[in-house]
Amino acid sequence: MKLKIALFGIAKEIVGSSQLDLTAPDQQSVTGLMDQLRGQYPALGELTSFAVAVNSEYAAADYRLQENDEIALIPPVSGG
Amino acid sequence: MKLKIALFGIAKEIVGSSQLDLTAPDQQSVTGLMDQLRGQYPALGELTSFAVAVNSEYAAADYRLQENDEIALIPPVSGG
Amino acid sequence: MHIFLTDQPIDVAAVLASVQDEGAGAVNSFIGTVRNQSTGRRVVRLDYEAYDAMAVHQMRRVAEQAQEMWPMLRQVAVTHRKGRLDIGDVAVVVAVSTPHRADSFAACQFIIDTIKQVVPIWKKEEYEDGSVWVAAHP
Amino acid sequence: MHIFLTDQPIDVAAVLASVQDEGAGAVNSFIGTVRNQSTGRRVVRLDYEAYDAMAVHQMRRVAEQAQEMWPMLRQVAVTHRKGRLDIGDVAVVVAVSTPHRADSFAACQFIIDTIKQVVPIWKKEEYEDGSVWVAAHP
Repeated sequence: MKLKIALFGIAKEIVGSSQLDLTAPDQQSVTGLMDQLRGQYPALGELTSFAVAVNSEYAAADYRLQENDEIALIPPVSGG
Repeated sequence: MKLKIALFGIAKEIVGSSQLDLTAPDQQSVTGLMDQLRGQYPALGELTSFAVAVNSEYAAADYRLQENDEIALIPPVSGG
Repeated sequence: MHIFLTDQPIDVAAVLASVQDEGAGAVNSFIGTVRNQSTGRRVVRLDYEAYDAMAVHQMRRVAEQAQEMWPMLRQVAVTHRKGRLDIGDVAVVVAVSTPHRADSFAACQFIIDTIKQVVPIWKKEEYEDGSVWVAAHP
Repeated sequence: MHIFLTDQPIDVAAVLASVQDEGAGAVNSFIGTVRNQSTGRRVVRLDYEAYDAMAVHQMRRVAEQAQEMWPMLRQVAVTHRKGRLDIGDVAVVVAVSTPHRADSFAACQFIIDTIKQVVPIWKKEEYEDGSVWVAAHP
């Protein structure tokens, strides 16, 4: 399936774009997606942490992604 | 010696004046003054607490009062 | 240190502005306002009486004590109102600035808690059918 | 509940006014401002980037969580700035009102602490000789 992933902050700088189009296995898990991303962009693995958000909520590691999910990569937040 | 005691809040209401002129033994202690006041105005003894201030500081029980001290009776405070 | 006792309405924004500091990333403030009820009784207004000179002196002492306990404190402001206040009026504002936020909460809370214990200000609550000097009797 | 994300300067007085409540005697507020230094380096300005929809959603969730934890909470306001900020600019304001003061401190501190953990906003500190995404690297 095809996924669109929104990127912010340092993740946007690492990838060089505010959106990443990615082909992933059907029913890819959040963990699987994170492995895929780290494989493609090793610099993501050097961050303090990163999370995946689906439809404005932090997604559990075993959540199975769907093609119409609004997916975002969340590098370490630093608001406030 | 002669003491002038400033009164506030409910103490002012109990005494019926914002200042009390009192004759006290020389070197009267703060505790002694408080006993004197409670004797003269029993309603002061019914308050949750009261304190004596000398020159804008809370006075210790054994402090010996002097005629030129700025003395005030401090009923339970409730600012804020 | 900005310590005031006033019988005029408190300009909260001005108090907050007075603790702004380029080295301080955190400002915590506490605002005490007049509630419309107290221990179940409807309050119509309040009268605050103060022993002016001692009240200002004691507020200053509390602020100094906070600066000893939190040496990183940048600015402290305390403004207390006196006189007649209506429901919703601001009775007291405490504001502090610190480099980091946890200190700002702790110092501000210490200051307002201690002010309520030591500053000679007395509040009389006026109800529809009487009035009471708060905390005077057990 | 008053939750905003804005690229305009925050009107602190308006945020405080939005939590005023005649049944609440206590207002606690936290204001986060841009410091002129960070871990010893001189900061010249900041850029805040936000994932807008999720940021607002998460700020709202934090406020709701606070209302569950402190059922006496009357009003909650959170306004976060984004975009370019200069030294001294207000980045975030949290304000809460409660009947009694201890709850106002606890709820306000919970909200700002949790916001800093979960809200998708990223801060890039600009120095004279470079820039860093705060907290990105160990």
